[in-house]
Amino acid sequence: MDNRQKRVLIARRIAQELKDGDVVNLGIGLPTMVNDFIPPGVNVTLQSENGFVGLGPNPEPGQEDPCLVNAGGQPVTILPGGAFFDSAMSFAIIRGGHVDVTVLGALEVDADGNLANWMVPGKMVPGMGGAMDLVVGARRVIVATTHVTKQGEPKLLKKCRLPLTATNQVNLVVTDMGVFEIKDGSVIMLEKNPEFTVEEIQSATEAEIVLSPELRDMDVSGL
Amino acid sequence: MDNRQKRVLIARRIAQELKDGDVVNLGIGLPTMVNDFIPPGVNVTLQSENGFVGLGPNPEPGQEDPCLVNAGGQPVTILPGGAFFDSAMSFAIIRGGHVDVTVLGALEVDADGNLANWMVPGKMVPGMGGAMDLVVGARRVIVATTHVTKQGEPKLLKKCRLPLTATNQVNLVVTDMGVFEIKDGSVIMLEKNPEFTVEEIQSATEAEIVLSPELRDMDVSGL
Amino acid sequence: MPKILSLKEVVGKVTDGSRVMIGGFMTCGTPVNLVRELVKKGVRDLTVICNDTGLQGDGIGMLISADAVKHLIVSHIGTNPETGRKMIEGKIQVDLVPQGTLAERIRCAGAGLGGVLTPTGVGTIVAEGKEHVEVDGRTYLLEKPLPADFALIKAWKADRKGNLIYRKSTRNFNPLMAMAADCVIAEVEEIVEVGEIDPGEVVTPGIFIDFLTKGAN
Amino acid sequence: MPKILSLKEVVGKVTDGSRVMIGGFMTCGTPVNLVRELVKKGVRDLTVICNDTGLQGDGIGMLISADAVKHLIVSHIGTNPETGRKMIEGKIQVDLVPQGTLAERIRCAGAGLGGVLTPTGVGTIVAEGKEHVEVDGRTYLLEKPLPADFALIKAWKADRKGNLIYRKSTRNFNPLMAMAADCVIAEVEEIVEVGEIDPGEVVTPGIFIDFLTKGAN
Repeated sequence: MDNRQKRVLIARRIAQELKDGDVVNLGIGLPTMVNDFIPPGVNVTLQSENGFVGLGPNPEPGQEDPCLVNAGGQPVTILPGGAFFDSAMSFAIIRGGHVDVTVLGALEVDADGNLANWMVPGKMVPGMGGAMDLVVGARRVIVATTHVTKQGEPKLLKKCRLPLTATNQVNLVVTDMGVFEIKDGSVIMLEKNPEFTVEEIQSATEAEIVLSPELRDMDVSGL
Repeated sequence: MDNRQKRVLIARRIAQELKDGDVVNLGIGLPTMVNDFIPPGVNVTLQSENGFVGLGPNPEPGQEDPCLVNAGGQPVTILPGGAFFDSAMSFAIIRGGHVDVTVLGALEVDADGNLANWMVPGKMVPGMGGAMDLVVGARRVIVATTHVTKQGEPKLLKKCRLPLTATNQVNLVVTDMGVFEIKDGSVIMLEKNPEFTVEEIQSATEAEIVLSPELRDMDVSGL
Repeated sequence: MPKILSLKEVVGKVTDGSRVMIGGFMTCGTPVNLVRELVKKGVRDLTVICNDTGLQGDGIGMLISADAVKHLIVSHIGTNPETGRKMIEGKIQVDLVPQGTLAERIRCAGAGLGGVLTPTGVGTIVAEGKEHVEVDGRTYLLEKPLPADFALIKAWKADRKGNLIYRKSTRNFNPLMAMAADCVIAEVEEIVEVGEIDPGEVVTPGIFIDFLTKGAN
Repeated sequence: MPKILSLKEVVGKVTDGSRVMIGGFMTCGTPVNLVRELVKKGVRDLTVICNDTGLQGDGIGMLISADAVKHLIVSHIGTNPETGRKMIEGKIQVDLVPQGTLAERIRCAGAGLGGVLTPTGVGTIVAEGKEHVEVDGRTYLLEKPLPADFALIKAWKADRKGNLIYRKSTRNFNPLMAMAADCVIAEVEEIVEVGEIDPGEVVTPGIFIDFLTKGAN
């Protein structure tokens, strides 16, 4: 599976988690791709933490409006029925539990649902932006990440080593190897990529994987 | 001086305290009358704590709009250049020091600038409404009150006995007997009603009155 | 998307003993049709969070007259003498909260905050039993969130996504309460199609609204 | 009523060493003409409170490139590598604040609150040295007000009373900063007569604004 296929696999699988009517915040990068795979009949409202709900598709080339950008600063559109607001309202929505699902990337995530995704001391200190509020505030936190780093190191750990974004907040981790529920200190594999054995997945994972009694295969068709 | 004349004297004198550009909140009753005496050339913006700035004159009979009322629930108007907002913004304005002057009535006020104007235990418990926020938040607190109660009891005390609205916040007290600055625990008479002697005023006042070196007469003409 | 129900249907959601926020300031911006319907339903033992209890028999005063309220969290009751009488008779427990503090406590509940520090009430009976916190040499009271089971709010127009705009001074507590309750019911004068309210004009985003119902002004 | 001044005149108010809030999110809603003029003036040693430092040489990035900033209070610097470099070199002190906390701290300063309790940052390095307060069994951080000497904000239209409306997603921190500084300077694209902005449409009431200046979009 190439990198593009891995990303599609992850984004497409996460899209299945969204329910009709959900208010959803998608992080920059891979999480943003989730929007391309939302099943027909499922209408979600996308929140953009810089100040609106009703995030729409990307603008046609030449139609970009510098006064309408997403949380990554990229020109976007707003759908009819959307609403603009200021940053205090935006984070009231986020922290107040009015976002049903947030999807974010990870540098590390662990069996206690801790997440580290905002800095590598001495290397990369971009700042947390809205990530800490999103992870604490959203009702459901889904991590979208490749299973291992570019160097092949596990990202799903016993205990995060990098500075945390938040503690005990992650509910689900979706990678190119499987779908993992984080619950009461356990990493429960709900689905596995059929291209890998359980042993292969465990060896790419520092945390101990518990198999769900209903463990099934991820849909890897048509990537 | 009859009751109407006393009220005009007080309201007219307080109006002299307002400066061009001030944001002002006037309490219900006597304080509201201040608006009728603002000198020409002095433009103030009136704030209504139920949710707007730019309070205008009373509507013509028949022109009342039930969706536009003041803090007493009475139909009012809004001037061009006014703005509506919710209660959180209204009290952010009040508590945040964005109101330059508030004018309120008093049951009791004392030499430490304490004010009691919201309840008489066992008799009258209307609630504080916005008064506590106004007295704490406005940059300048002016009390508008008759000098004594209907029973002839002093209202300007050594120490308030009724439950307080706020502590150490009153800057100026204007009554039908004089104008009193409250400063560092002293009640300094800046102006006196020429119809009374200093002794008569002191005998109607429980707090000890200090005479300002610039003590002058209140203007009691044309009431 | 909020469900659109009749006044009667939507009031059916509110059960005896619920904690209910109701918008408005002296009946201006109060969802009077919802309140009237609540009274008709004969609901009992409500805890009501609101700025004031309107006038005797009008606005939230209708609930007071109907003996539907056991506990009031409110900034002012002076305009409805019946509330004061029932308080003195011990029929209604009344907690008085400064108006700005009431607004912030409701906002905290909606905004996921654990409380705010306010200078309002320091040195008064409002401060009794509350934590005092000093910040940069000034003393503040810690005031805690005030959530509710239901918010009954009143707006002018809604689109079908629940985005709300308000008439003039009717906003007051309505936009704050819209964020702070598990179930938010908005009484509106008009329901328009999606797209008819510009995203820049919206005061209350529709994501907060569970039910819409129409009530005449 | 705010005074209407040229960009150059109004920027003359801002002195070396000032604490300045600047609106915008990744240059969207940043008063770029005011920022450019500040750089021209050669102002030094600013403490800047803002969401991010824009792009290298663009938006607030212009102040970073000009070495005008000694202290940054900010939620994100990742889009401007120059800020990161200058931080590592010790030329700029950077305090990172979660975006929602930054918004609330600015709001506290404008709203006369001594702080808020937020769950954001508990258990992270953001919590270090901060007071932890438990409310109803949940742990919160006490986050304190963040005031400033100046706020430089950007809006679409102002009327002559300073009432502001914003374009699309340019609001972000601007309405909050408008409340939180001793001197508030608004860069707007258009100044219209009093009465041309309806009181119900106003996002930032004019009472907060000290100076208006025109800057092209």
